[in-house]
Amino acid sequence: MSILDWFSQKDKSSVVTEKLNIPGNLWIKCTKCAEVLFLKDLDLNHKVCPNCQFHFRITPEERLKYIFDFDSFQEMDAHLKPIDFLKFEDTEKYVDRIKKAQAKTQKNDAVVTGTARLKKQDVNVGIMDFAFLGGSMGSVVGEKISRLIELGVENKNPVIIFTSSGGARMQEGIMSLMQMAKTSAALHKLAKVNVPYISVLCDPTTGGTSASFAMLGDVNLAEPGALVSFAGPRVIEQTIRQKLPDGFQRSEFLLSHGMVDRVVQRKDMRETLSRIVAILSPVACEL
Amino acid sequence: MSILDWFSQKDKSSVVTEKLNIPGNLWIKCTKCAEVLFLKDLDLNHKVCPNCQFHFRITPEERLKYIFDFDSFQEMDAHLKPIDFLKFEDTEKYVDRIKKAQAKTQKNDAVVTGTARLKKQDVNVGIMDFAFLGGSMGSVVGEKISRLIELGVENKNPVIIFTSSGGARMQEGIMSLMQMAKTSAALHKLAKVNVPYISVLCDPTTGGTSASFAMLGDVNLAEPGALVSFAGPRVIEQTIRQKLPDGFQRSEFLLSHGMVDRVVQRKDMRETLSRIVAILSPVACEL
Amino acid sequence: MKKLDFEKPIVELYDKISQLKELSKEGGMSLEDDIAKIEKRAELLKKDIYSQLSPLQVMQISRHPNRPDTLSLCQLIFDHFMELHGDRAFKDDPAIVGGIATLKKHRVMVIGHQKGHDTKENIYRNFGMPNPEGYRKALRLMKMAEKFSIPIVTFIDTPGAFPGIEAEERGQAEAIARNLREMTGLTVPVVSFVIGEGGSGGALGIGVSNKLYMLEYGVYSVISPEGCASILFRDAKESERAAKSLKITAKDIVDLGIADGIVKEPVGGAHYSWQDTADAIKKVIQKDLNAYKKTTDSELFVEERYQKFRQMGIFSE
Amino acid sequence: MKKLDFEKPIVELYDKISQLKELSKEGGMSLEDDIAKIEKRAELLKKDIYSQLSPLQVMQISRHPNRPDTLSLCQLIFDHFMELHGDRAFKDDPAIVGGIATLKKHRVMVIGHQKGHDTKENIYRNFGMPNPEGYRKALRLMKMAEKFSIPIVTFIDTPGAFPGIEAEERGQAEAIARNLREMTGLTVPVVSFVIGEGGSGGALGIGVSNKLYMLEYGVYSVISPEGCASILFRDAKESERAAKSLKITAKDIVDLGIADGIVKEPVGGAHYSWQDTADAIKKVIQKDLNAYKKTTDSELFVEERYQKFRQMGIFSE
Ligand SMILES: [Zn+2]
Ligand SMILES: [Zn+2]
Repeated sequence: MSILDWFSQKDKSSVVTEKLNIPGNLWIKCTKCAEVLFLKDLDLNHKVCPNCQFHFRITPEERLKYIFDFDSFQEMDAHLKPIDFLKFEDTEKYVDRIKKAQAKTQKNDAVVTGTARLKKQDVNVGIMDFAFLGGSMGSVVGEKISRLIELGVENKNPVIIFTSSGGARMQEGIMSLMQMAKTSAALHKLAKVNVPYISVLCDPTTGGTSASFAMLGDVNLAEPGALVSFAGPRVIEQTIRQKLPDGFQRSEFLLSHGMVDRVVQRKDMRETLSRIVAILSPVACEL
Repeated sequence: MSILDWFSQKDKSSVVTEKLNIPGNLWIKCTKCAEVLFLKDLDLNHKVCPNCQFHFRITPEERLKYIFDFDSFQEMDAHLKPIDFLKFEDTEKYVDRIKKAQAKTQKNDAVVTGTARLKKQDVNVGIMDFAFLGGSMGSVVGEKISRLIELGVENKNPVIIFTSSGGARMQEGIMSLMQMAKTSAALHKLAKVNVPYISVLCDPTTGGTSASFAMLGDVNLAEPGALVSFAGPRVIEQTIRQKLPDGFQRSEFLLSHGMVDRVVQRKDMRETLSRIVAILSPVACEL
Repeated sequence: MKKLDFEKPIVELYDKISQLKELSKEGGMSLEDDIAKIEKRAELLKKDIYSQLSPLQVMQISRHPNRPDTLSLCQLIFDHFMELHGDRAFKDDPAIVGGIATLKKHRVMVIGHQKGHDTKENIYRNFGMPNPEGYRKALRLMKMAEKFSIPIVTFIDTPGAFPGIEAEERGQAEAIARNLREMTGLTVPVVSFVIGEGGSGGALGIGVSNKLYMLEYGVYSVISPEGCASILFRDAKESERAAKSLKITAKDIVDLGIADGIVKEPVGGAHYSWQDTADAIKKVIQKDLNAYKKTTDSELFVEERYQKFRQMGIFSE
Repeated sequence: MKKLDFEKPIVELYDKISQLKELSKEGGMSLEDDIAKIEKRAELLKKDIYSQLSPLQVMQISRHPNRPDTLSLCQLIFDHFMELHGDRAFKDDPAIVGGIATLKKHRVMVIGHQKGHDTKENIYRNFGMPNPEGYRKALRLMKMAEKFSIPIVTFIDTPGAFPGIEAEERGQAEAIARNLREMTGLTVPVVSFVIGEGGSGGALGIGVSNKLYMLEYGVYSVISPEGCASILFRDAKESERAAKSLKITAKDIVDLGIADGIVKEPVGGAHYSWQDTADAIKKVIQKDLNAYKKTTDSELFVEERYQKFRQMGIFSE
């Protein structure tokens, strides 16, 4: 139910940008305001439309670059790989879907985890990649997130996770559902040792991901305009048989409904995160 | 604000029964359905109208008789007396109001506390008396409730409090407000040692009493039709300038809004309470 | 009682038996031998049919309108049961129920999804699809159980958490997520039963347990086969295929190491005998609670639960 | 800026001074001596008036629309302040705000009622009258502070908790009661300031603290004088009398042992200088946090708070 959406959404409201037919692809059209943007300008502006502030989806690598201290990221568990243990087959074999996604993203699965520094503060970081099968959570994502959190239990450094996921990965069946419990269980261990956990909700975060570690931050931040929901808009529209209001299930909606602490522009994320870490971290802080 | 109501309400919607002009006052008219009832029958029916199930307000003594093991109640702190320390004067001096209430109820203040047995199980019991200045909570009520709860911390027996109160006693000014914090603080101590606390909401429980120990039961029970609120209906009507719907702020309303566990008929109270005590009590129970 | 498609041959046979019996009585003919033969055949057919149900057929049984519901099971299983209501913040959600119970010398906190058996009941119970306040009530009761060292039993039976506007507004995701985290840390044992439909996160929201049992014809799935089919095959009619791929039956769930065992149902399914179903569940509860009673360190319940979920996942390293 | 009735004689004098200064400039006349004299008289008058205000006049100052609000004080007092939002269950209540802050080497969690300064702001802030979700947000932030060992500062400034239908439906009483109980147990120090109006349970709901300070013209009362008068005298115009009886001024609250001290305001009230007011509060916060920093056993914060409230009450035994 929870995952029903991202799949069909991909075509409809995805932020995948429309590249203009100009040699070299140097120009791009904003998904939201249709302004034609110079790709290099967009890059310099953290992939945020200078005209309408639309936040384009970005890769884990870009996020690392924009937010954390230069070259401070040390990846871990990159070698973990998904297995098609159910021999799941729909119009395409799961094993083939994996291969394609790996080729496309140059990653083994939908999350990158490791340690980094944030204005000289040591942190544990996880960043989900929506480009890998819709950021769906299967065994590898669950395992890497859990290990990241357990590292926090051990090294006592704050855990920061950027979520972007359509939910559980149905090709791993019930096992993908259990990743919700597994990651949340890890967060219980982290909470018990009073290590801060900051969840940064990026577009989109839905289904089993939102209903587990994504919503459990001591502080929940969100990028502007991100879709954050349990049930996706399409499922709800089918249930109630009417169109949903504008802005429903977007970051600002969640803010007013008490679910997130702040909606943070991408350009302010580094400053905001480092300040929160400095105040919450049990490690002695130089303010 | 919270106490605004019971005062003016007394005349309007109070359950004080209209005694018919018959020698010996043996007959009484039900406040709700206007049925004429034989007083002795009413007594035998736990002061509940056999026709419409209206629960008449009753004295602490009656409550003890209906619910607890015969003659098992041992009162404590009966000697605590209120003082007019603010020399509070409105149309009548507080000191005179106290005297009148004491003469009327034969009690020093608005709550009776002590130990009792409930189907052979030892419990700590408090019962508020609305007849004493609207069951208002001043220093004596706050102190007696706190001592009762502290006794629970000590003897580990469950604490059961029957509330019936218009809120804080304004003739004791800010000191009456502080009784909310004091009694709630005692409940924090009780919770820390895992001793059960059962709150039984009786008509009416409003203002400072509802916003402190009354709402904090591990289990909250309510008598049918009891008014339970923070702000009284009259204040709310003044705020929104329209009549409130039928049943608003009554026990059944609180049940559907998740505030109480059960609405319990007076005749079932003994059985219900003893069963809850048996299951929750940390003391080994014979079931 | 509603008959499922695959039950029709059996039903026809039993109808014939009834007719024969009628005939035998009325006409004075002695048909006992024939009747006995056909009855035997019917039994065999029944066993045969139920031994090779497709996952989607199992799902139909799990959703049967006459399948026993949580509150009815509570009455049948426990010596006493008293429902407790409310989340203490917003509403009492009729789609999740809970209360305190006794079973011989055991005290128990029971929590479960609640479906109805007819349209009116189902509307009141929202077809067993909880809103956030349902999960919050469940958590309140679980914390109460923990406070007073009362073991917890949960009954899972929901198509999923309700996908509605207000549910989203009040934080459906938050409510489920919080339960997953907080259930992990409970210092009392939690024993769960999928008594019917285990629908995704809405099921798991009261299912982080030390022991999980599947009723024989219960199902547990990350997504409904219909939903899966409409996404992956762009055709809801492919749900038979989806149900197969998803591995949702009791046996699948046990084989994957998610559930600890299967509770046998009466032939034909739990709806043929609520009492037998309740008795079977009762036995398991008693066995587990007796065993857990010997545990003196309550942190072991937490650790057992943590380790159980920690190792769930299949990947290559 | 809105002038209160009793300020009028002072205002008139200052107006005259302005006129004289104007005259002195324009006409080339030397009126300095006269001006100085009148200025001196104005100062004396001001001190005189403000030294013998009636409780109801103090209350007027405490409610002055230009009185500094919580968020403005946060900006003026702390080196950095970052607001955090939401109760994680229903809504972000604009009538109670909170966030993390730093003050020199101290980390602080600040929570306070939030009023507006004009009609639009006041409507958005519901005139500083919280709904249950406001108290629940406050509690969430206090628990967060406790988790990370961050001292808590609260600013009290409310006419009371909102008396509305929805507030009742969502458990206004429950939300306040829970806060009273849970604040008792916080293992971090809590320092509270009544910066304006301390309205009954709605104020106390974030006021169970280790130290309580009254701003000089702040008030704290179990009921508004107007409400009290309309109940006891059946006449809201008797609020002057009610205000006197209720003992609501800073001095009364300290004399009764409820507050630990008074924070001086600029002559005329906090609205004459937000900065001076903020500085005065800041000093107290620093002093207390420095002192509390020496406490190594966090249970002492709980015990201190418990004992403080435990002994409140005057009765004969
Ligand atoms: Zn744009
Ligand atoms: Zn009647």
